[in-house]
Amino acid sequence: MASHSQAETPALREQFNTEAQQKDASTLGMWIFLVTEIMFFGGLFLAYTVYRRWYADIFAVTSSSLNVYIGAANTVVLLCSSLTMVLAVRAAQLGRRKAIVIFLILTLLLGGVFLGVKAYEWNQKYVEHHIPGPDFHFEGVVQQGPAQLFFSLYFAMTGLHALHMVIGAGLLIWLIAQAGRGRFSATYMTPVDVVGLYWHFVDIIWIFLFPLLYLIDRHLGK
Amino acid sequence: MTEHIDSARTYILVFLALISLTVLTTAVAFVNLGNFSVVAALAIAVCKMLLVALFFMHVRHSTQLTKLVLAGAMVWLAILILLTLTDFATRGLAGVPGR
Amino acid sequence: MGKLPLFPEQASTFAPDVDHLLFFLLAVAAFFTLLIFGAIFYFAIRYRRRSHQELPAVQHGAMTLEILWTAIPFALTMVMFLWGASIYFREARPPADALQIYVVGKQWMWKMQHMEGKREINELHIPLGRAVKLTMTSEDVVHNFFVPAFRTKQDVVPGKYSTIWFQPTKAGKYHLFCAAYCGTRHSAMTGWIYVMEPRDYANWMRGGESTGSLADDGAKLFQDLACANCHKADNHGRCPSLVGLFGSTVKLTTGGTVTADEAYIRESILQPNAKIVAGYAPVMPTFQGLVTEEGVLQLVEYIKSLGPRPAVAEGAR
Amino acid sequence: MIPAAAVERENYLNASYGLKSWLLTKDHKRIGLLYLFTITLFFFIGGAMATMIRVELLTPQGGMVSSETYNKLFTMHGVAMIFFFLIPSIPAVLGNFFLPMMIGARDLAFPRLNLLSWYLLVIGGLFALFAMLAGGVDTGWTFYTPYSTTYSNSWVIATALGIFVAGFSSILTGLNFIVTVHRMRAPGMTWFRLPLFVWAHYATALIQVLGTPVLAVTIVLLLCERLLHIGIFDPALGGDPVLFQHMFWFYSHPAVYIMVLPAMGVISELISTFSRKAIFGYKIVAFSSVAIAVLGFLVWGHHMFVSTQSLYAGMVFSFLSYCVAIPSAIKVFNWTATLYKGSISYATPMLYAFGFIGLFTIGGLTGLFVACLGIDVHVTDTYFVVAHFHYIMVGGAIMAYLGGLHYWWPKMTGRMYPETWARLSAGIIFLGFNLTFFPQFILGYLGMPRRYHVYPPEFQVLNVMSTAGASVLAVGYLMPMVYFIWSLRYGKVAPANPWGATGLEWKTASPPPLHNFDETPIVTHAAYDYSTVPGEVIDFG
Repeated sequence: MASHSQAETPALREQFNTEAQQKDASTLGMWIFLVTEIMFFGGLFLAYTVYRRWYADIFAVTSSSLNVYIGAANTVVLLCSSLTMVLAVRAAQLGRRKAIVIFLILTLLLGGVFLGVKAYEWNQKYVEHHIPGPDFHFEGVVQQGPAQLFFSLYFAMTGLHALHMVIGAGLLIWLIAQAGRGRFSATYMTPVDVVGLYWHFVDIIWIFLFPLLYLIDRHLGK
Repeated sequence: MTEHIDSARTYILVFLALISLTVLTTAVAFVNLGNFSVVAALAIAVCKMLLVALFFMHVRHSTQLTKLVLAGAMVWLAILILLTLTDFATRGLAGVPGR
Repeated sequence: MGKLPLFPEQASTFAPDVDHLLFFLLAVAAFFTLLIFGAIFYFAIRYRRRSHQELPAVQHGAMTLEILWTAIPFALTMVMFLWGASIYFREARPPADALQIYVVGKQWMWKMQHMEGKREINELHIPLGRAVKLTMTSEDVVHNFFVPAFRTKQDVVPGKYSTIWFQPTKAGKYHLFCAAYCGTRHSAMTGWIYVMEPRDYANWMRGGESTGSLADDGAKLFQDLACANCHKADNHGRCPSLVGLFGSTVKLTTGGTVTADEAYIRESILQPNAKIVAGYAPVMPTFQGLVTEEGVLQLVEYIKSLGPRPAVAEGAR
Repeated sequence: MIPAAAVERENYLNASYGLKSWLLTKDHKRIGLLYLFTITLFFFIGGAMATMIRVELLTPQGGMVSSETYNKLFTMHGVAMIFFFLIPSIPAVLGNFFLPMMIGARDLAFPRLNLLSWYLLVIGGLFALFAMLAGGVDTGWTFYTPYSTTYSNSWVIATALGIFVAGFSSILTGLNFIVTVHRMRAPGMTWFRLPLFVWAHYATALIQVLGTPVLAVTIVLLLCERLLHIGIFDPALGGDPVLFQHMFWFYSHPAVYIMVLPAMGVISELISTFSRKAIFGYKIVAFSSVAIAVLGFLVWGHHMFVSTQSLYAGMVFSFLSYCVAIPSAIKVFNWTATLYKGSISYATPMLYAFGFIGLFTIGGLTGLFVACLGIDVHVTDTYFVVAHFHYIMVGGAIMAYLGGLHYWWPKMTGRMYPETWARLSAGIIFLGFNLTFFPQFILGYLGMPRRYHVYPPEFQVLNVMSTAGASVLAVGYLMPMVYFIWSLRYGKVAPANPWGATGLEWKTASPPPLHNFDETPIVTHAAYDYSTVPGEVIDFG
């Protein structure tokens, strides 16, 4: 490994001795960044836990107003995008430059579909007056306050998740441009790998948001 | 560096497992399990998380350090939520408002 | 200017206890401060550098010492913890026979309501030697009821009740401070606690214009808001009877139960459908915005007056 | 800026010139200096506000400024000092500069990220400065709801955004340090050969990475509530303001350790160098840093003993708070034991180290008082708490920061500072500090609440004493500012290792070359092995 000289590998930055060291550092850096993301969403999960314990009945009713089928379908869309992402990473590992681009574009498209569906759902909330604020009104619950708390959490959680998706989409566009120029190979694919980690993480957050927001005591309603 | 490359088949199997679990969690939500509903939903979500992390994020082949970092994050998340709950879960036990 | 007080007055049963604990901690702190300062001075002089090339012998540490200076401080801190916790526990739990007074904090004043109907602003008159329990809430932001001479304080939080109690041991006039930052005139949200000899207190209570007891005010409000239309004394109204409610255990439609304390009654007035009594429909409208926090406290007191306090619930405290 | 005599040899200061070479630098040493300028600015802004607060408190009626202004002063004093001075102080200046050098690396793992961190601090700082100039913010640095969300008519949003952005600066610095310590150590630099400064910064970085995101999300929710009526903490909706306090203190208590752990790292270096002895119980001191970082996360509820948090939670948090006191005590004992049979020099950095141990001991021991449930109920929200945390954060962190700055000044600039003046200022600061803050313990126990603009007249004498001390303290803080600048031009040229210290940073020239070392060092000794270095070369008389 030490035989790599800096001239042979232009991608090696000057503070590192070897490419392995550089790749290890980047990957570790991304993992630690994901730790900070876990704690960031952790605050939201905490607020959710506290209020769901307090207002279990109201949360069940308000949760039932979300369309579970759209939510489930969107989960599937996001899982598909994770699959295409991991296949893009695999293509990079194997040095298949064209496949990288194709899978990345698919991932981006699926991410776009997810965001589109999300936008549709939010618009529904607007139409139904389920957006917290002076115009908020939720039929069938007398305690409007806690109902608003649920939707506050809903918008905070899905909103921040969507923001992460948008950032992820930006990263994907950048990756696609780079991959299109053939920058990645079996020996240098760290950016693909690292963005992959991020994308999967955002997927994991949704994996928790879906049951927590959409699936509270569904049996009551139907 | 020896990179471990999983087969596309593995990924597709994992993906199918994830889809099945999504269907399962949705279906289970319509069954009245009482307080167990939350447990079931979270257990399935944790399974899905593990699948994504172990396979898609390659934690299976990662260094001990990466695993340690992840475990640490989980512990800290638990600290945040559980220690806060020492307050919220024991309020009112003293029988005095505000204590 | 000119006065230099060094120690606060002791005017409640808590004060000497807290001060004794303080003296214990001061002794421990003084011991360790002198130990560390002494050692540093001694070593710094005794082992001062005499030549630039000096090379002291290498020491790698000593496990016995490390264990010693871990274990001893830990043991001392555990004494502090237990001693402190026992005082905290007492401060948190008012005695059953405590004199009940209601307090509402708002930017930037304290409003006190006595059971007998006396109201005060930024002043509180209480009898010497009698345990006093304050049930407090805030109309806006977080405040804090702090009486240094009593060595106790408690936050006053909007949206819920909090409790503080003390038993004055010395007649006099004591500072009341708001200790939780609450906005522009935070430092003006102060007042006085007057601890009076019981006879003086009784005279004070009789004097001035008294508008009837707090429960009476609550009863009037109860009529004005037309609560009695549904909450009838017998159980034949559309809503549950409130007689003997306070302190009892209420069965809910969800199958759970709740103890009817101040917080429950307050919630039931402001958010009636949060907890529905088993056998009744959720028909009561909310009174949020129609009743002030003071009004709610009057209603609570009225409802309390409707029935005897069950001895069991009090004994449990 | 560039000392004339050092020009012949190429170093990081003369490798390139011009504003651009600084604003676009990826060199950790230059970024360290950028931080130095930035946080010094905020220190003097925060200091100016502290001065006004102390002058205002000379009289009990509060005549100088209005209550509104007074509230804005203490809020912005706290915000500037905590988020824009103390949190970045030692890690972002000294850590940035020396952590890579101490482990024998050419730079941090992510130099561009490092520069981004500085820009984030500057952007955050500009938000905060804008808020100050536009009219200020009056919520207290704690931003308690519902005051901050609903009732305050001041620049909460700009300030909170500034803190949010600066938080990411802190997160990215921590991330960079963790990866650097794991992946960039020189050959032979094993974990137990790391200087304790590095251990302390590693522990600090853990807190920055694990705690700061929770502050970030708390601020997001605060902003949502203030701007969009998404009311997570709003009691009118059935929310609980106490939940905000939990989330705020989950970060903000560990944040105290972000300030004081690096300070402890600096002190370990100073004590060792100026007694020419390895730190007594190296491993225990190293592990105690990590223990403080971990246990520090379990104690936040002790800020909330009277908040209407549950009685039982109060007990749990009090117990855990006593547990975190132990590793701090262990450190103090080990430092003191290091002095035993040492060769103790009275150079300025060592005077600061003595001062640190003294003030930190008092700060730490009074921590036992506020962790104690029975006493805290009386003293919380009073000047007792103000005095306690100033002993830790000013007496501790700033003493160590100044000690470290003196210690490494020759390395950073290639010049020596004037020793006599420096010793004098160290003495003045120690004296002024105690005069300022010791009376506040008494004030606090007497019951004077904090954040009071007007106060009962019987507290005046102690307040006047405190203000008198503050004026001494201000002189003490201004002196280094003057003679440090003076030394850049007139100071003696510094040798590579003026103190006879052992760290790798002293094995290279002063100021260091662009890539720190002419060749990657190979480490063969434990830290603090003084048999391998020549003695002190500067005679201080």
